[in-house]
Amino acid sequence: PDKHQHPLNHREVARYSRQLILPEFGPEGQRKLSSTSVLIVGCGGLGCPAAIYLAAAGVGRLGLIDYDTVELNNLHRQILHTEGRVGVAKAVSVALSVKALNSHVELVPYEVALTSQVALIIISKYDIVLDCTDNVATRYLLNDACVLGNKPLVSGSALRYEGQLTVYHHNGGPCFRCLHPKPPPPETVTNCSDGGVLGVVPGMIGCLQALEAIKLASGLGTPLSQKLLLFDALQGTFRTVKLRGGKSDCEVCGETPTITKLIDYEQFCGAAATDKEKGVQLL
Amino acid sequence: PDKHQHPLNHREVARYSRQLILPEFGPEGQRKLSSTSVLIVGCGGLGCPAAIYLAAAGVGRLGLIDYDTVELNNLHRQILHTEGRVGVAKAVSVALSVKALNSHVELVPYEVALTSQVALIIISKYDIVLDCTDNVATRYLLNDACVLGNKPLVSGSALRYEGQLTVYHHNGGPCFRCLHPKPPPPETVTNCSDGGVLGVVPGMIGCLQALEAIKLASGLGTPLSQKLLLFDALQGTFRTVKLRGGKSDCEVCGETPTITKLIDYEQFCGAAATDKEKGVQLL
Amino acid sequence: MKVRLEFRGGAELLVNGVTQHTLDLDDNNNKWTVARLLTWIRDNLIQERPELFLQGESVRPGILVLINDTDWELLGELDYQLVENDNVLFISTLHGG
Amino acid sequence: MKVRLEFRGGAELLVNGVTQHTLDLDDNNNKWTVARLLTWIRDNLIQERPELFLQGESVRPGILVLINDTDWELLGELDYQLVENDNVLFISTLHGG
Ligand SMILES: [Zn+2]
Ligand SMILES: [Zn+2]
Repeated sequence: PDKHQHPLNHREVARYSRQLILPEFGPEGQRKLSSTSVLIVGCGGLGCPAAIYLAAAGVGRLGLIDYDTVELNNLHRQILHTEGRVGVAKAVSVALSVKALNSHVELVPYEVALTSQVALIIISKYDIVLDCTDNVATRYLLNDACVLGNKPLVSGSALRYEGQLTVYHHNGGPCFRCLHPKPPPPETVTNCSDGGVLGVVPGMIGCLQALEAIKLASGLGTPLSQKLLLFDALQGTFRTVKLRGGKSDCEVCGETPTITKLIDYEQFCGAAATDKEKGVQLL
Repeated sequence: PDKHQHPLNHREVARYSRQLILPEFGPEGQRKLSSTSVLIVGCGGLGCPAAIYLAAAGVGRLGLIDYDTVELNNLHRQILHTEGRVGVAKAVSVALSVKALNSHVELVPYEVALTSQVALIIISKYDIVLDCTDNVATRYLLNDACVLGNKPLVSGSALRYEGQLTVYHHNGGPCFRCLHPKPPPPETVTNCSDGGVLGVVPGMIGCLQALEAIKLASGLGTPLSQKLLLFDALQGTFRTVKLRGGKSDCEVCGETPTITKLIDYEQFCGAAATDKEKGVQLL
Repeated sequence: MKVRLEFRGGAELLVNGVTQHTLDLDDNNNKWTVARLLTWIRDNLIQERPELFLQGESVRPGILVLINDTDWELLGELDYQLVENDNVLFISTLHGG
Repeated sequence: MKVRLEFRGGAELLVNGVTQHTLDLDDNNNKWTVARLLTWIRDNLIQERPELFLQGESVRPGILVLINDTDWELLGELDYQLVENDNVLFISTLHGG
């Protein structure tokens, strides 16, 4: 049976009534959302708001990947964790908070690092992927995996007082590698541990990632493909810039790709796939 | 002793380390934030994200006003409530979630409707007020109370796929009444119960309200005074428009104010101070 | 003279749900003030209940008018004279939360 | 010829933390391509470690160049000829989360 066609049950009508009366969304949007699965990679500053708003809206299945455990210094921005869960796996902690809000979302916590060994298998089980990670190596890995697995990638990032957001590999738009064929020099990359971040900045960007995923799932509005949103918290300004389309000579999404399976991204980037330490020059 | 001067203790340094390393924020910003009290009026779609991000950042005291109890149809956007707390007072529910994240914030839940009788007394205890309400009468009441009590008012609103944000009564900027000397005809006002709202829209605006409060408290950046931010979720666009300054002939914040104490706002607006029903013509 | 109109925040419901309108106003004889534009909108774009857009000569309470993203109150309100490529935004103030 | 430069996302750290720069470029003799501008920036604005801005003739990996809010890749990259009032934004791609 086509999952899009099932009538909404009484509980769903009651719970989602404020969305169901939106003319462009309606029962059809709700059905589409409830038959969509979203993978959130990274259960930190971006992943927390993204997870809770997707679950609140009634997404069908939510995958939650994080190898890390909750630390006290996460709590200034990672709003689904609690003091009582310091030391608990972040994926589990997010799942607990999400479940308390909406027990009808299927939750799949993965307490693993996203590696080239597991990425394609996990991603194949989801319709939409959110990049809520915090390091360059994982961002290249996730990009290539989404291109190879043909999934749209909603990419958010935040540092200090700034945030960035775009949707990769969707509707003729570029992938991360189209924009950045070569990785940045490791010494130019700053993570939130080293550079700091105002907590509400990933809060904003994570909300926007949830929004873009809802738009992709329900067919509503215009996704942020081939556009990059820049957020400056100090000035309170937002700016959308126009990006190139997918490049025909892109090594992974181009016409004659040379990357046809996942590679060693820590080696490619010369930096570890973690935010724990300053990227180390491995090459 | 000047609360701004106390040295941060070990726990604070550990918890807020990712903010403390922000050059413009630093220990001074953290001290200012921890000696600031913020009143959140409305513990719904806007109040939830605003409360959790302010608490996460380490605001000193958080007042939480809501007369209402949690309903199942709130959970698609009011992310601090839970299925298990349906029927519980919203102010209490938000306080419980906030306390689990940061037990060092002083929380003051008020299970009352904001009325002309209590507004000035409550507001006088806070440095910054957030308008996270859902009806016109309370918005006029809160505006007038903030002008009379001389507090900046961070005003957010959301409906369907759109959100609006501005800071009233700050630094020469207008108050709500400068922009809207007369209330709208009741039949033109739609609330979230009638018009619906995509949950992540108040999510975004509530995050921005927390951000503006943090900026006001810490002196960081440029507050959104005399400017109005317009958010369109379907297009994914943000737009900031320039507003008039405070008007010298404003009835409440002008040079010769005629409103020198709070009035009957339900009568003034011809609409009830609730989102439960369509505004009723009382006049 | 080309002028762009936008209706947002619910004000678009007064004009059949269409948020953007491009007008080509004949300006051979008379200047186009915002006052004249409002009357034109009432007569040509508003489908029903024009009192929910205009009250007296001005827009009804609750609608803000922004000309090129600036509050019309800073530009002379009804007396502002439109020029080529002006953008006039009518936005209903939202109250939901 | 007036041109505005902006540095964001951390790229401003290469130019002393100043995010906005207004230049008045002498265009009597030669056209200003972006290639020429990059060299000018390296020689005049970058305080230290110019290799963190330029590598070879182009910007180093990780920095996007937007001319009037459009990806320079759509406009000819290094060969684009600047005109009066152009805005050139250099933005470091963020990776934190
Ligand atoms: Zn590509
Ligand atoms: Zn006023």
